Amino acid sequence: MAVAVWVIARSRNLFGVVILAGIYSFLMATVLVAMDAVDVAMTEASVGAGISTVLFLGALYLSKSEEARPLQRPWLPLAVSLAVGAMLVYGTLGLPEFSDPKAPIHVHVVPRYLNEIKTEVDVPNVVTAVLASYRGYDTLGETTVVFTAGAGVVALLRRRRAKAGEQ
Amino acid sequence: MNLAPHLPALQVVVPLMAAPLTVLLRQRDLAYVLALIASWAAFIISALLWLQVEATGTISYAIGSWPAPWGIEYRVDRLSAFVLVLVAGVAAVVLPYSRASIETEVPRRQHYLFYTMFLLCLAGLLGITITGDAFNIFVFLEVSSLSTYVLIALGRDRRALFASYQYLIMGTIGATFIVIGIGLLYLMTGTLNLADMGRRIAAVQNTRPVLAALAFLTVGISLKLALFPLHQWLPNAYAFAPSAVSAFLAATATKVAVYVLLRFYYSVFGQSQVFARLPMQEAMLLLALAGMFAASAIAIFQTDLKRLFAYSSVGQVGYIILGLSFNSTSGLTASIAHLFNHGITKGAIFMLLGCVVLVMGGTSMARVQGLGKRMPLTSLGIVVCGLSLIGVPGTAGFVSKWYLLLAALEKGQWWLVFLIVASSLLAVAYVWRFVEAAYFREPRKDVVGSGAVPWSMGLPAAVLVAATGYFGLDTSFTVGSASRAAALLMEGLR
Amino acid sequence: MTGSGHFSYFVTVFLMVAGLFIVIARSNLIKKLVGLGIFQTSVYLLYIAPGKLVGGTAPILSDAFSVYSNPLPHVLILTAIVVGVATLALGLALVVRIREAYDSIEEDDILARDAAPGPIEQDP
Amino acid sequence: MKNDLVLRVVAKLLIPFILLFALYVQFHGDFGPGGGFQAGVILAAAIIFYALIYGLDRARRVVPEPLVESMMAIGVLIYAGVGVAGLVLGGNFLDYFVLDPNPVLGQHRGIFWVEVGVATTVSGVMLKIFYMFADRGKVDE
Repeated sequence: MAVAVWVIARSRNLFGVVILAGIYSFLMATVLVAMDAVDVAMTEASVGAGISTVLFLGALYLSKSEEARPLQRPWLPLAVSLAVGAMLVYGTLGLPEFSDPKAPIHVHVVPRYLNEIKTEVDVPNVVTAVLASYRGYDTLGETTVVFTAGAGVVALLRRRRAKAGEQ
Repeated sequence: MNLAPHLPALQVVVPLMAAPLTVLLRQRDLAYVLALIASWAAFIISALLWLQVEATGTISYAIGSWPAPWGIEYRVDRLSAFVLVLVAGVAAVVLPYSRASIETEVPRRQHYLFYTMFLLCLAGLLGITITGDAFNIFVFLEVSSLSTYVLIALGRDRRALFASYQYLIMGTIGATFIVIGIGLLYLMTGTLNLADMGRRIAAVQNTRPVLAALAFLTVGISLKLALFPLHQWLPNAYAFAPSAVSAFLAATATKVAVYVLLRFYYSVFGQSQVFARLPMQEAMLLLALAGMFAASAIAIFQTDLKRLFAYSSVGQVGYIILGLSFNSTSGLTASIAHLFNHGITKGAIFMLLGCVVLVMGGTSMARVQGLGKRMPLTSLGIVVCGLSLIGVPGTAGFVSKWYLLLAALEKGQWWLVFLIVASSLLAVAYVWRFVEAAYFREPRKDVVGSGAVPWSMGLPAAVLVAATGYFGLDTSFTVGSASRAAALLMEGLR
Repeated sequence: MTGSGHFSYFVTVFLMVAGLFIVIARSNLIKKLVGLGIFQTSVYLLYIAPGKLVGGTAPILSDAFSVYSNPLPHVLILTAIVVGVATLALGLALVVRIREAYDSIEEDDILARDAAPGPIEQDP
Repeated sequence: MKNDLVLRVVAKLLIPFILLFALYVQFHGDFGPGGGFQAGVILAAAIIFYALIYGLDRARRVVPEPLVESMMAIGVLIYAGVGVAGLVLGGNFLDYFVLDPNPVLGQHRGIFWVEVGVATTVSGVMLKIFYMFADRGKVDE
């Protein structure tokens, strides 16, 4: 994954970049499976490697596929990103260890999902149950976001009868 | 069926469901009527909620009947009820205005989608304000952001597209920062409910992740509220968006971001010792002052009125953050009151500028020369709102600045009093630029205005201008609500 | 506090720095969106990794297992992925429109083209 | 690609299976990974595949644009409608317990309809975005 990201940052061929981004998504999905997040992995594979790539290629087809200029003056952005990274390192060093069953996220809130689900919802896939029922409102928001994007793309890309919109 | 206990859910669901209906109708007049009904319903609901909260205190509503830390909770307290009234109220005024305004600024076929986006943006902003769940804030933040990007890009100038793109990049970075912050908090407390988080955070032993979360949330939200120096997206976005959109966003979007900041600071981090250990107050104070002076100074040199007042917004956000940095009840009162007062003032200004765009074709200094004769009422309105931005007694802006001064005095910081007055002089300078062009110059020969302002635009704008004056004289609603909300927030700290 | 206990966090940080760097440093509009995607993906790991329990299985209940990984982060990240792709679609639509209006997708070019205002917009 | 016989035959064979798989993912989401979002994506992918092989116009005839645009809206309405149904039947918003005399069955029913709503919106939006991008390209040439 690191290699893919490194090449993405360096390369100026946008086509290659997009394909690499797709591969990167697949690798990410693999990692997610290893983390037991099968639902997320499935979504990441279909969204990251599937939809995103198609969208990118579509957009590339409509524009140029070569980045005009090589990187210039990268030091300020690099400093900003590294500062943000340092902040995150600082924060994560205090987080519970990997796979610590006593971490707060494993002892609070979640046990009810895992233990009571049989009597309350009775759906074996806990992710589905939490997604659609316990936190169903988030998912309504998510659906609304998708709808917003769809209607937004229509608003932006629908052909106008005359090109009189611009000054 | 009794609807009263379900008002919190309906507050968001009404505009949210009206939005897809407008797409199904596909017809701009029907869409307009529907949007009008939905936004007025939202306003009435927010008013009822405000009354209910004032009478009985915080309302909690469990969505899906799942109790709080497991399900998502809607939580209306004094602060959120106040912000709800502001957002829904401005939307109810801007929507009738938008019909005539977008006529010239947005292609006809897209009108119904304009209303869809407007409703979604409204639902998103209301959803952020009313929810008591950290991740739900992010979801509705994205609903409002995505619709905002589209609304801005509907502007007729091609620069609107690029402004929208820049906002999309900055906004998404901000939102991702917020997600990282929420994630760190979740990892340390195991909960996503804000109130629960606030209770459990006090017991967290290792405070480093909490510090990092504070930093990420602050930066992320500051991007959204355009705190200097993270404001770069705002002037272009406001300047090139359709006028109705500028008015709505200027009055509400940054204000809701301020609300989120207050919510995290006082309801979540308030309980932790982290807050006391950091020089947050000093940092906020510096940024606020930098914003007040730098942005106001930049505003003076703008050649376009929309951009001028957009920079003025960045400066005014500085006052709000300044009040916050005092970390006292009176400082917060000033902040919350200014949030409301500045919201309606800026809303009114951008609505009036929309009228100018309609008649004069633009808002550059060259076009508004001699506007005092050409459009006397509109010019007068802009001047009144300008006085409110400066903080002249008798206007809404004066009230909140007065409380800000009192809060500074309470801290015994005389130099701050001096600085607040000095920055108001900068506001005098940029408002004067308009006055000079509109009243002391002859209209340019090459600028020909056409038509008059339709009443559907003039009346809503007049309502907001009148409100700017009214809340300058009668402060029982604004300062009253603000001080009670501030007291509630400070209580959370103890 | 060992290095291995926090390895997953370091991966997250690396991805995040790289993504953010691409967004800020590159001038090409599409490249920026790719970077934005990587930046967002890094957050997925931040949420998901701590939810994993060694010896646990995916949170699909059955009688054969008793230890499950934490499902709540999965739910949140599902939402985050969807939001991410929605943003991406909108961003790309904007890029397409920008290219039509400016005939360029380079930030510098676009800024240069807007620098010269029309005659009437200038200050007299 | 439009005239390639092999592609056409393969597509004809494959598309029903893709659609079937989408339905499987949709309704099996309770037991295994999957759910409305993934199903919606697969559904849209099947039709995009069809459009790539047989051309945009034929795809438009099978799945016309107004239908797609309505799907985007209807999905959200189904979802929110389930919520309102909870309200009407005396519960809170999005309360599935009241959807059936047996609360657990009510949960099942709620989740089912909610997932249908998600799938409808997602597939509608994906298709619409595809149509939009494809349209822009065609006139540009």
